[in-house]
Amino acid sequence: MQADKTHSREQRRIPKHERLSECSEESTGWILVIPALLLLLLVYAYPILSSFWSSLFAENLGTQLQPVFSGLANYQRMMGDGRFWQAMWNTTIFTVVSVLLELVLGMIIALILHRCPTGSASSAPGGHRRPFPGRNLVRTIAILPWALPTALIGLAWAWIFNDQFGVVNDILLRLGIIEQGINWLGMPNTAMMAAIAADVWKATPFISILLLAGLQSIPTDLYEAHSLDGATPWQNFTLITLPLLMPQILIALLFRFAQAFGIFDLIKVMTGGGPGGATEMVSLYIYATVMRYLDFGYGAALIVVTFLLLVFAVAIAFWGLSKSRAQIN
Amino acid sequence: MNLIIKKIIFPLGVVVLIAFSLGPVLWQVLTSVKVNEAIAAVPNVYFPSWQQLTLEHYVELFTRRPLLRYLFNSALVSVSSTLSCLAIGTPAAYALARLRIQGEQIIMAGILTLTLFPFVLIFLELLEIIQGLKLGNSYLALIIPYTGINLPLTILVMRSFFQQLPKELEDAAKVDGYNTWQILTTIMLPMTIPALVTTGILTFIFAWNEFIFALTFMTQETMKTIPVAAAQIGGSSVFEIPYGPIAAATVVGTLPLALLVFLCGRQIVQGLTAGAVKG
Amino acid sequence: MAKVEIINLNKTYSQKVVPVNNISLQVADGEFLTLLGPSGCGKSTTLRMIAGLEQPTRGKILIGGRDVTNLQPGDRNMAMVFQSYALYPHMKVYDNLASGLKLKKVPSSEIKQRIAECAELLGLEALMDRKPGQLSGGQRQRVALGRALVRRPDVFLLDEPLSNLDALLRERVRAEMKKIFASQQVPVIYVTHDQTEAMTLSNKVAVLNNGIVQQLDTPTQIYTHPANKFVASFVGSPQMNLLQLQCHRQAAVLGDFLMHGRELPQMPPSIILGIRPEHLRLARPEDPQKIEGTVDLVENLGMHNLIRLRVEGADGLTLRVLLPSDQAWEGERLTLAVPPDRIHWFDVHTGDRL
Amino acid sequence: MAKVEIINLNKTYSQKVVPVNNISLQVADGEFLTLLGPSGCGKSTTLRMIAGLEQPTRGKILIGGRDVTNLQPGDRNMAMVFQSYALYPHMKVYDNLASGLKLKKVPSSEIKQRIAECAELLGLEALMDRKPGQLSGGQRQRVALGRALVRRPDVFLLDEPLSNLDALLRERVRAEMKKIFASQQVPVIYVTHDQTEAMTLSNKVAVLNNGIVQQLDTPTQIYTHPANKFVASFVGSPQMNLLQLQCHRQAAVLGDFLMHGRELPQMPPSIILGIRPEHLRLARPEDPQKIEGTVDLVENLGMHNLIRLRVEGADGLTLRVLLPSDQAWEGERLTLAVPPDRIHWFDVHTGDRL
Amino acid sequence: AQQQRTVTLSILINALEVPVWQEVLVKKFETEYPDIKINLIEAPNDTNLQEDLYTSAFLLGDSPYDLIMMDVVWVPKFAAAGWLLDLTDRINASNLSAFLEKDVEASIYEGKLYRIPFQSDVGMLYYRQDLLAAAKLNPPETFSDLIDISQALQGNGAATWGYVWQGKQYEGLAAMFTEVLAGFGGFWVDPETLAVGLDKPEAIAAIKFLISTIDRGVSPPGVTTYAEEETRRLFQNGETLFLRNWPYVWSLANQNTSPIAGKIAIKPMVSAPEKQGGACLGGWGLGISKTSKYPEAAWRAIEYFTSTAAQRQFILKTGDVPSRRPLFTDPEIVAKYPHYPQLLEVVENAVLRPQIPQYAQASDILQRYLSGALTGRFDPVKAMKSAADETRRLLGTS
Ligand SMILES: Nc1ncnc2c1ncn2[C@@H]1O[C@H](COP(=O)(O)OP(=O)(O)OP(=O)(O)O)[C@@H](O)[C@H]1O
Ligand SMILES: Nc1ncnc2c1ncn2[C@@H]1O[C@H](COP(=O)(O)OP(=O)(O)OP(=O)(O)O)[C@@H](O)[C@H]1O
Ligand SMILES: [Mg+2]
Ligand SMILES: [Mg+2]
Repeated sequence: MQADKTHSREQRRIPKHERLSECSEESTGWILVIPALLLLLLVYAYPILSSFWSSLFAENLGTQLQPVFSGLANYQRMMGDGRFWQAMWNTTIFTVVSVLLELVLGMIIALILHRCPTGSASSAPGGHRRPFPGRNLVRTIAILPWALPTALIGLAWAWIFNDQFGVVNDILLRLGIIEQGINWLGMPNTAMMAAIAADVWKATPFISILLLAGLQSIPTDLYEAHSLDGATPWQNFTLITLPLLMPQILIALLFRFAQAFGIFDLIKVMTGGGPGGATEMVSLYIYATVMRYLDFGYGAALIVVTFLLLVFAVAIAFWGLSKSRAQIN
Repeated sequence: MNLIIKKIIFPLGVVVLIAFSLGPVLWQVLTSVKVNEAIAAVPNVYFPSWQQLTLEHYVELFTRRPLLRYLFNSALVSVSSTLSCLAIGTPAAYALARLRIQGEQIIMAGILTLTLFPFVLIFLELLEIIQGLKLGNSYLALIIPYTGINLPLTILVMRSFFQQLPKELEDAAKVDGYNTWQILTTIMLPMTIPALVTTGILTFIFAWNEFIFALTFMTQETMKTIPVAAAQIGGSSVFEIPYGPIAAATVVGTLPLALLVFLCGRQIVQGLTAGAVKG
Repeated sequence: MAKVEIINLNKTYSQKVVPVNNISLQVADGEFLTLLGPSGCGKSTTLRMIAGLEQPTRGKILIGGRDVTNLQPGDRNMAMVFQSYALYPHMKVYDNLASGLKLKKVPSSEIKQRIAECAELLGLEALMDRKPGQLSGGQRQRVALGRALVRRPDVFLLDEPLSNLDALLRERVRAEMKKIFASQQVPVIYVTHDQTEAMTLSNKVAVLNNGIVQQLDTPTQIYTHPANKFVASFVGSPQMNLLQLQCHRQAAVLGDFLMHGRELPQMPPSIILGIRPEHLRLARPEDPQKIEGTVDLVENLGMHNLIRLRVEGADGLTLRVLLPSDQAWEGERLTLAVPPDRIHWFDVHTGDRL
Repeated sequence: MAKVEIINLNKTYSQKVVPVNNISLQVADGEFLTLLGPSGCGKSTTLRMIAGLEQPTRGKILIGGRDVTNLQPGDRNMAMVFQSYALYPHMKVYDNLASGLKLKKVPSSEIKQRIAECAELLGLEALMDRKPGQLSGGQRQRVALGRALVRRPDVFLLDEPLSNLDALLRERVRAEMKKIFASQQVPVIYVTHDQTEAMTLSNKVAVLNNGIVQQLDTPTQIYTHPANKFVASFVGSPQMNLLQLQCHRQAAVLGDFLMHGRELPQMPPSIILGIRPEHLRLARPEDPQKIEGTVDLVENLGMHNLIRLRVEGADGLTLRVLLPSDQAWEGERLTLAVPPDRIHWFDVHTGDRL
Repeated sequence: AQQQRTVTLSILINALEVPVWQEVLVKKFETEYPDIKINLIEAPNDTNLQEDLYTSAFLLGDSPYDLIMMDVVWVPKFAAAGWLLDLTDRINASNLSAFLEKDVEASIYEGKLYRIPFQSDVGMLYYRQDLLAAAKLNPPETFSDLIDISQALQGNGAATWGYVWQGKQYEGLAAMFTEVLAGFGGFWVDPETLAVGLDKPEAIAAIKFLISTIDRGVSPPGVTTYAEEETRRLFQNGETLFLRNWPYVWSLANQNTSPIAGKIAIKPMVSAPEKQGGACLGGWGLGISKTSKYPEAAWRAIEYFTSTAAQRQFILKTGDVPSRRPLFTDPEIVAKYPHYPQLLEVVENAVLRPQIPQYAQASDILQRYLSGALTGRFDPVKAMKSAADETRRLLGTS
């Protein structure tokens, strides 16, 4: 790392005209990057900037949907908006708990899908390395939850957690764990638990398939060397797998974090934010503000604040990512 | 210890994993072939009798609506957006991973930031863009946003995999006379197939299942995608949630995805860089 | 205690690819066995099977009498240098060296000390804080070697650990390794392409070809009594002269000369004669057996010249001869002594030593 | 036409790590330059800069008079063998070999033919359909070498292309390479640790240490007239005897003996005397300059024995001597000739040849 | 007619009803008006999604829909946003008076008419006539009757549950609460004065009544998660005595596969003693998009679709509730749906949800606090106070 830095500094010191090859490399680089950047600008930048702009206006049914400049009034209003902060809190809880669960589960599943956590001596007696039978089928099954349409599966989960007809209660009753059906979606805490359960079920495959791809790219001879050194599977995992998988872990975390923070369909269908707003998420609230209350200025302010809070999280994530990058190479 | 893992924990893990993933899915499948009475019966019917089994939900699905058309629309939109996402995102990822670009840090920070933006919140503005470009009710109206929304994921994932490849391979290719584009396509990509397939699968699934955009940007009957069509399935009343037909639609809508994952899953393999470099 | 025995080991990838074919070997404590053989003959595969990284298709591996064929690599307590190094890319050199010791819960002060010793021996002191990606090829190989040497395993497996080092360093490391192995008194199995290494380091050499042991013997034996034509041609550089000749009575006919070697009970109609270039020398008057020829080609090997000699009357047959480099041999006509006790006979069909 | 010139090349990773420090070299068409030097001295880095894979911190590279310092590697038309092979893991051996040719739009029939030739030379025929992952270490190296040899580049850059091959194959490949390079008449820059290789293949040898050229000369010159103590000690195996001695008049004092070498204008108070083990031999009566001593250690190198001789009266000073292996030297008392014309003098402080 | 260009009118119709529309209304209309084509666009099932679809379409200016099929509660919002054409001058008072009074009232915003009622809908109380008769009990009139009867019959095992209602946090909760609130004599928002009545004693009584149904075991705890269908299912399974729901339940519950077919009756929602039981008005009507290019043709289509003849055909097919009063007693219809005269009584007593443009938000506020109070998250009194305050802040009257 140290050497790397000075290295690049050295590069910078080369006089302009001598950096021809670098320039052409750079221009190729730009050619490759620019289409993606343009599309990102089109799809993201305009909406985000327009939100920043609108947040300075009052634009709602009260103003006949005409923008009226209002300065920071929207932000002021937001400070006292208990519903927003409640939603923020709900979202945070939901995000943190479900993403952590998903990460742990996803990692375990990825390791299972990868077949052999130790990577070595995986050969069956009398033969070469052989994937266990039906491994592709298991992979498909493992990713299935992610493949089901959220809107529809939300309904299914609501039905599964139904207090009268739901499978969860039925099974718990049959097993004798509970004596009376639990009103899962009817109580604030259990509703949140149910929502998290559904999300964990649904989104874990996202993490596991990403990590699986990462696992597959770790050279096996590292595991071989390490297990020769006498490493247990757990040591293999912590000393080889984890560090080498860090980029993928961070990416998976980042995306799941973003997705969970923006959770919409599932909650909307499953609980509608209820009971009593206990599962209302930021995106639900913002969506309602914009689409149903037609309170555009205020909605924009909510978007902006949410966005800025998220960017704060990104800063941390990026820091971690760049660190992990230094670790490899 | 190792033997225990191999002989007990691992098979057990597989079984638990299958149960965990498949349980709710099987319940959906079961629901889709149960008659309505059995769906809402108390206690739950796990093993329906012959009288409680029916294919009517499927029949209804296929007879009442142009389901194949919806499937086609979904497939077209998903395939095109996935392909264009990979086509645009992978080169960018490569450039950001390996080519020296001034301001690379800023670009990366920007992409990471965009990643975090819940896309549900930008759909009104996107709608504005779509209308401005007069793309409403054309496949592009979905392909463009899906591509854009999936780009950050593609770029980040592919970039991380590119960074893990041995740099000497590119050096060898450069000396052989490959240009940057050829290095990317003939040397780097084949080695990152697992990552490529993985991102592809994730992108494809996203595009296949996306609901809000598809609902808003496509108003013509012939342009609707599967999830929107599923939302139009009615029960016997406005209030009734038609669990049976919806379950059937879920099954039908997910089957192509499962097939895709099954077929592509083979590509997620190990050791593509084995033997490349020493040291 | 930790004697390694390999019994009828076989590895089959496919019908055609059988890199290890029924190999049996024994390496006792303190013994140093070198596997020698052409590239692709199955040396690494054998080593990997001993380490437990590859499951044998058939056969058994015993360590100290205990059957370890189905034991996990980690339970065999071996140290191995991989031909491909297999350094941990995310760890610094120090941690690469320390990892095996940490896993064995060696106290950290001892780890430090052992690594310091080993680093000194291998000249790695200045590189401790680098990651493998920042090292030169030879430096990586030294780390790989160091990782094995710092351990105190029951068995050492070394797969070409010195191939990327310069002669000087190699010589020094070789000497140090010899000391280390002597002090630890464990079996060492060593793969190398460097015959000097094979000869100077080992107690025993196994020459492999096509996955089959051609000869298992002391280095001197292998050099002086190659078991067959393959071993004869493979061991020794420059290569032994191997000429297929007609026989006449108890001698082979080489051009205008009759070659007598060790007496055979029965001389076949034709035979392969082998003689090492270094055993041919300028004839002195008292030499019993001589040939004459003209110098065809001269190659300077530093200390010696390698000379191709067109033998008189032998119709294109040539002999390689090693002569001092202090003279220009180009185009000269020479008379050489062919010491009969240096001649090897091999069967034309089986290649076996006669 | 494609002469390679390197002018004041420098690569600086950090203040402390300067693997290439002001190197200047020239390699003309048909010339074969070997880079020799200890592990980590900057050989690979130099090669990589010539190939354009590494941007020099300072300095210029010219090919055929054209400044290519800022040219893309692909535009330099060089072929390179990487020390780490860098095979395309997803391509079969055949495609690995063909890739460079396909890019150059060589007609496919010619590609086939060239690859067939090259495969035959390297013994790769049976492996054409394998991927690199299914090859042994030496086979991989051969593919890496083949990939460069099938091209007809303007310059060949070879980074230890034979290190993992057995002696026999190496010898054959070396001979063939020599032919190929001779026929193509392009500059070849070659990195090796094998001194035989350096000596037999090259027209010129550059000995590097710490990123600095120590000597650039013909192999013979380097062997016979090492420019400084480093080169003297580095080139030649076994290593040259280098003894720091007191001077007396025009001679150096080695134990009970006075050593005369080449006359120096002025003898310093102390000096380093160098003599190669192979230049010491058993004294004959007519030899002008002799020493006596007892054999301390004998090492069998196959053809020769390397003997450590404790010189009479020299208080622990020893000399390494190479003597024929047909005799047991253990414990004997020997008288050796020290040919004055074989003695090298080096400055005690600078190490330079005097 | 050939020279005239045919115009095409687009209309968003719930996917479920598209076939009926096509068959009963559109075909005949198109033969009658050959120069007008009707393009039926299928809408998703979920009412909220339909509202969102309209919203995004309108926000972007050119609405792809000419005719707007509107739920009652959307009228003020759509009108305030300026998306609808004023229909006041197109229809005269006498023609208008044939429609249900409440339906018309709900179609007016700030004195202007924006929609013509197409079908009505109203909440009501279903009960198990057979069980009540067997126990020799009269249908309940007051809230306490409801609870007493329930407890009595639950006690003797005739029913598992007494009363089920929609308690999930969604629009249905607000609609249901409107009825209970009216039954206690309270109000939500007065559309004239914008006064908020949610923290008045009547409102507190209303919420406490609902909580008590759960606490006393009359309603299952799960009602706090139920929407219409869950409650209907529980009722139709034969386990429940009373159900608050919309008219659609009638035909489903009387299907021949239903265990309670022929065993049920309806009545207006119960009330506190001396108070009038309220029924929440739902229902759909047609308006014209302001950006429609063919307002005249659109008006002709509305006239046709809401005409007595067309409605009769439609109702006979679907069993929906008519928006024209005479149709409730129309012999043809009564022959098929004998309970319609009874239904009329309920409809006439309907109460409206607040006709304010910010209704959606006001409803969300109420839903949140109601749901919170019902699930024990908030104290009911405090919850209603907060709901009232927030509503006032929303309306700018605090
Ligand atoms: N990325 C890097 N950062 C810092 N130092 C480096 C880096 N890469 C190489 N070096 C150092 O540069 C020096 C020269 O490396 P180079 O690979 O040229 O050596 P070499 O002469 O080829 O050695 P070898 O014979 O071992 O292959 C080495 O000391 C090495 O440690
Ligand atoms: N995965 C594989 N599939 C098929 N053949 C293989 C595979 N791995 C190795 N081989 C073959 O097995 C043979 C033995 O390989 P091994 O690595 O043991 O050779 P080696 O003796 O170590 O050679 P080298 O000196 O070149 O390293 C080789 O011919 C190689 O091509
Ligand atoms: Mg090998
Ligand atoms: Mg090197």
